[in-house]
Amino acid sequence: MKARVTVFPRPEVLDPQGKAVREALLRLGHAEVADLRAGKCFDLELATEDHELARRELAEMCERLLANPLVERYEIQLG
Amino acid sequence: MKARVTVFPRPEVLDPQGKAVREALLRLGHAEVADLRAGKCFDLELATEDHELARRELAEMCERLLANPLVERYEIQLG
Amino acid sequence: MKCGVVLLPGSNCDHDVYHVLKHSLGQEVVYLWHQEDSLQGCELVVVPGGFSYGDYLRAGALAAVSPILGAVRRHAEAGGLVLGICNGFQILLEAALLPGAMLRNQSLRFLCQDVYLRVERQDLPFTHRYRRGQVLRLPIAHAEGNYTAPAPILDQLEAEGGVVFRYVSPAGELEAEWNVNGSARAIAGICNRGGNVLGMMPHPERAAEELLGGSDGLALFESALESAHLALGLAS
Amino acid sequence: MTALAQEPPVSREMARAHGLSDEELDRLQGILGRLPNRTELGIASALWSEHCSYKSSKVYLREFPTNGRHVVQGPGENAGIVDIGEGWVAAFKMESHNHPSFIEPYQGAATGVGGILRDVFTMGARPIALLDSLHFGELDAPRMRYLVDGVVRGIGGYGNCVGVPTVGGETGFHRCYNGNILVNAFALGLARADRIFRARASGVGNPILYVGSRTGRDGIHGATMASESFGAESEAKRPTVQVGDPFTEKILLEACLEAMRTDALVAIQDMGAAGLTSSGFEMAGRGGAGIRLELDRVPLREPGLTPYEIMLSESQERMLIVAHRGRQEEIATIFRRWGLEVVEIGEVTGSGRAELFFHGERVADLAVEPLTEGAPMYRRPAAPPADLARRQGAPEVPPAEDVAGALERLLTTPELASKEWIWGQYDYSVRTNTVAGPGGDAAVLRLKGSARGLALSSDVNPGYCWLDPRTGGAQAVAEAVRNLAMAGAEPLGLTDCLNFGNPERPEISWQLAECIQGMSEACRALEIPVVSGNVSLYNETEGRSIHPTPTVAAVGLIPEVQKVPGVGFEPGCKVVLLGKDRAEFGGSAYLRLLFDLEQGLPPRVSLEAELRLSRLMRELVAAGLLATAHDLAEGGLAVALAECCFARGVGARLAVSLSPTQLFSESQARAVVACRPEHLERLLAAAERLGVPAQEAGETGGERLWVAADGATLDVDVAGLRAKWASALPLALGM
Ligand SMILES: Nc1ncnc2c1ncn2[C@@H]1O[C@H](COP(=O)(O)OP(=O)(O)O)[C@@H](O)[C@H]1O
Ligand SMILES: [Mg+2]
Repeated sequence: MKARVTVFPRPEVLDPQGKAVREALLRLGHAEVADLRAGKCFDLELATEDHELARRELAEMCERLLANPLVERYEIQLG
Repeated sequence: MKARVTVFPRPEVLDPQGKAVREALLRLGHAEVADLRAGKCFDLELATEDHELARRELAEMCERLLANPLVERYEIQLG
Repeated sequence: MKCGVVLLPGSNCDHDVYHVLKHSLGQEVVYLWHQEDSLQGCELVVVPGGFSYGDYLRAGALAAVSPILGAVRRHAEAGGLVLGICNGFQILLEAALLPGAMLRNQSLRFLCQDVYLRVERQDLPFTHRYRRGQVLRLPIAHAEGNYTAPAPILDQLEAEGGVVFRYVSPAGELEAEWNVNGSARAIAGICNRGGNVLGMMPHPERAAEELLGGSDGLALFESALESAHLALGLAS
Repeated sequence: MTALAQEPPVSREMARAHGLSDEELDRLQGILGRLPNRTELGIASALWSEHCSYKSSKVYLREFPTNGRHVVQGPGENAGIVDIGEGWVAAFKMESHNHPSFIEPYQGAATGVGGILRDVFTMGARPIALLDSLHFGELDAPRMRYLVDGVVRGIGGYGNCVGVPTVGGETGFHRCYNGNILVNAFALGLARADRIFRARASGVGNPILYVGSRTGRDGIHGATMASESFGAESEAKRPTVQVGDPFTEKILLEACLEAMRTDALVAIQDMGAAGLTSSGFEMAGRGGAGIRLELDRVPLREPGLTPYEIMLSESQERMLIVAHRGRQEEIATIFRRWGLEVVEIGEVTGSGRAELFFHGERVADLAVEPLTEGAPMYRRPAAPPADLARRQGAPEVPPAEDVAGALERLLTTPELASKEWIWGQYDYSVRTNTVAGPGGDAAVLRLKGSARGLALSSDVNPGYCWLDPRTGGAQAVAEAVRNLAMAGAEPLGLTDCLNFGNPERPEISWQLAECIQGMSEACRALEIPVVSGNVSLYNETEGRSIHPTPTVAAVGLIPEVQKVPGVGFEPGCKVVLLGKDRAEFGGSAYLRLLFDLEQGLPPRVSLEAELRLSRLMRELVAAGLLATAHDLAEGGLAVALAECCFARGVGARLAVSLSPTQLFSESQARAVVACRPEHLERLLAAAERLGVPAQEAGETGGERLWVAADGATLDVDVAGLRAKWASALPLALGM
């Protein structure tokens, strides 16, 4: 089964990278970019077809490794 | 309008980060992770409601800044 | 005294710490391999700088789940001395041995330069050879040294006296311009509640000889060694 | 279907698309006694490429003096080696990564650093220092700011991660690089004199091991690909730029050095340009042996690579090792412990041939020697450019009416501005050996456990080389040696990177020949042999060639590293000017940067004067007489004095008997030194004894640089000018 995990800085945390990217886009003339946050994502191939199991495992992976809960939030998409 | 851009290394390009993360997950006991690729993502807020325009603008942002088309592939999701 | 330098894949300041402890200070030093689960009886453990696991994911994140960190954690919990420098600091944060997290430098660039640090506590095993308020000149070399934590955690850290070093001007003043990586409250180094675990971004091991441009970092190692001796004396 | 049967037949068109001329294909056919198959054609074209075979430059490279009392290993191995005494040697080399960096600056520059590090550690030497020599176009040229940013990030990204300090380099800007930037990387490592490794396969039956990253389709020769028609489905197979992984490199480095401490290793070679092809053939060729490889055992990143692709892939962070038969497990254990893959992919044979198999099928069979030693060699027609006389015609030199203004304008050009924005992104202090990092003259490293040190400097002035390649070549060597001398170092050896245009054009071949002549003369006179180097030709876009750019990186030994003076003035010292000014402005920064004029003969290079200056400097440093030493280069005396003031924010009050314009003249073999007043007499006496013109010029101190010249006075506030100089580059870059 395929899964995608996305990890973003928490809204209250400074996102210097997102800010810099947005500024660069503005400089390139993309004035329509009102806001931008920069994050990470992971595409996984899981050796299981059990959605519930997959979701549980992925949540654990995120808590323990893929995200730093202190400053980041994660999202899990299956399929 | 909200949009999300995800950027991954092209399949034929080395993804040392994905490899290292997968190995750490295996060490943590997540044997079910058969494959993992690591990428970047951007959540944008665009000051337009025109889907076609947004898509065009985003594609240009990707080609020019958000991704390096030589080694990376991008994906655009709207809404 | 027996000192250990943790060796993770991608550590690159391991030799530098080894050199200071062994050749400048004449201590017994061993390397501690990342896959081992024992500190071989070391009293002072240093997690050195570098790019463990290539800094992939988040600096320090992958190292924090390696077997040796389990042993380091037990040592720390038992009151043993642990010093994390640069990437070592990032690892201690990721391992939750110290509170907080690192973001990329405000400039989003790798910074290699000297900085000025104010010693906020001199009553710690690592700092008792300094004076409180003393200004040190030490080098930094990092891309992710922008320390952060939610405000309540920062408040608690301050209240408990966990802030050990802050980035300041050469005159010892808190000024934004001298907080080069943008750290919250200009924090450059912190300790745990027991004061036995210290993490810091600047490199004391690179400032331990006048020939290399300064020796303000040497006293940090001397303090630690002396404390460990004292602790040993008390225990026996 | 077998691998061979799937290959399209070889034709002249296919050979040409591989960069082989019709004559070269005939030559290859003659060697084989038959038509090559496509895999063999690919291999031969890689081996006979300019990059691997040096076919257009070899005849000239023979001019270089390569022997000397310190030389342990001259050109021909992965890196040159010099003896630094006390049982230690230094291995070093420089290499270009120009083209990849122009396409993808971050990865191009990063993999350039990776490659040069591997060249050094394959010799058994632990890398301790990097230099980068960069030549960019005008910042307003298309993509140029992006290129500068990417290259600098790439060099830092790789070197910082591996943990080898980048301790110096040089950075130039000129429109001739608008379409073809230069990225030259130098690495130096240390080894015990009795633990040097070479890349010479030997011992019939010894196993050949593949270690490191897996093989992917990266960097497979673009020319080859152009010969095939691409369908939509082969889109994914397009050659990609090489992507570096410094983390794997660091591990590979540690594992290799550890494996080398066993005696189980016979030879080791990194897979650089042309990957498995060049590493396999070079190792066999140097050892006079043969090799047999089972290509289906090569670890792959993705399935489906053909033998052709496997042989030509330029995937990074890979090594080929010959082990003693029966001891390969010892080596494999070490690599596995470091988390690296090790596979036995073949063995050394006595056949003198490279025999390649794929699932049992023989896919290539080539005699090694005729393809390596016997590669084509050309002495291409050479002739000076038609406009040489005009180029060299004496320029009209506008007088400097406003000296302070001229100085400020010079110091705020990207060319002469502070390069701290660049080197501040490099870790220059890791490994705790850096006594003098970037920002001065030579970089200075201490040698742990010794009183001694090493000095490193990379130099070239492309403008001089364009006006007169012979003088320019000599000047590059002279300047590098002069920079070493400022640290009191004795020259041990040098490496070079010869960046030129298309050698099939007579004026380019002429430039190459002349530069090498000039460099060789200087090397002989200054007693510094060439121990390694690299040639990068075809640096041109749309028929416009770069200036000839023979980058030189020199290495010297400092007897007592404690005594090395800095470039910064300290208050209360006497300033002495060494050397003689001749009002030389051809190719000067003054004419080029202020008046957009590149004309005239470059400053004369007197190798005798350089030698005398070097001797004097070494004596003065050894005697501990100097507080400050800085040589004069681009921008002449005025710029050098400003730099001396900037380093510590200390001014000076001086008087010189020169015209104001002459403050910017670039006569060679000159330096500014400063000493405590009580040492002045000894300093002047030594200069007189060694035949170096010396002029006491005044004193250091205060907050202004004040220089009375004939008829005008330069008077500037050091801090104010320093701030402009320091911020000029990031400002110009918009960063
Ligand atoms: N790309 C670079 N990387 C590292 N250091 C650099 C780079 N460019 C310039 N520098 C440093 O800046 C200083 C001035 O460079 P340069 O003007 O070329 O010196 P010099 O004229 O003495 O050869 C030197 O210390 C040099 O090492
Ligand atoms: Mg110089």
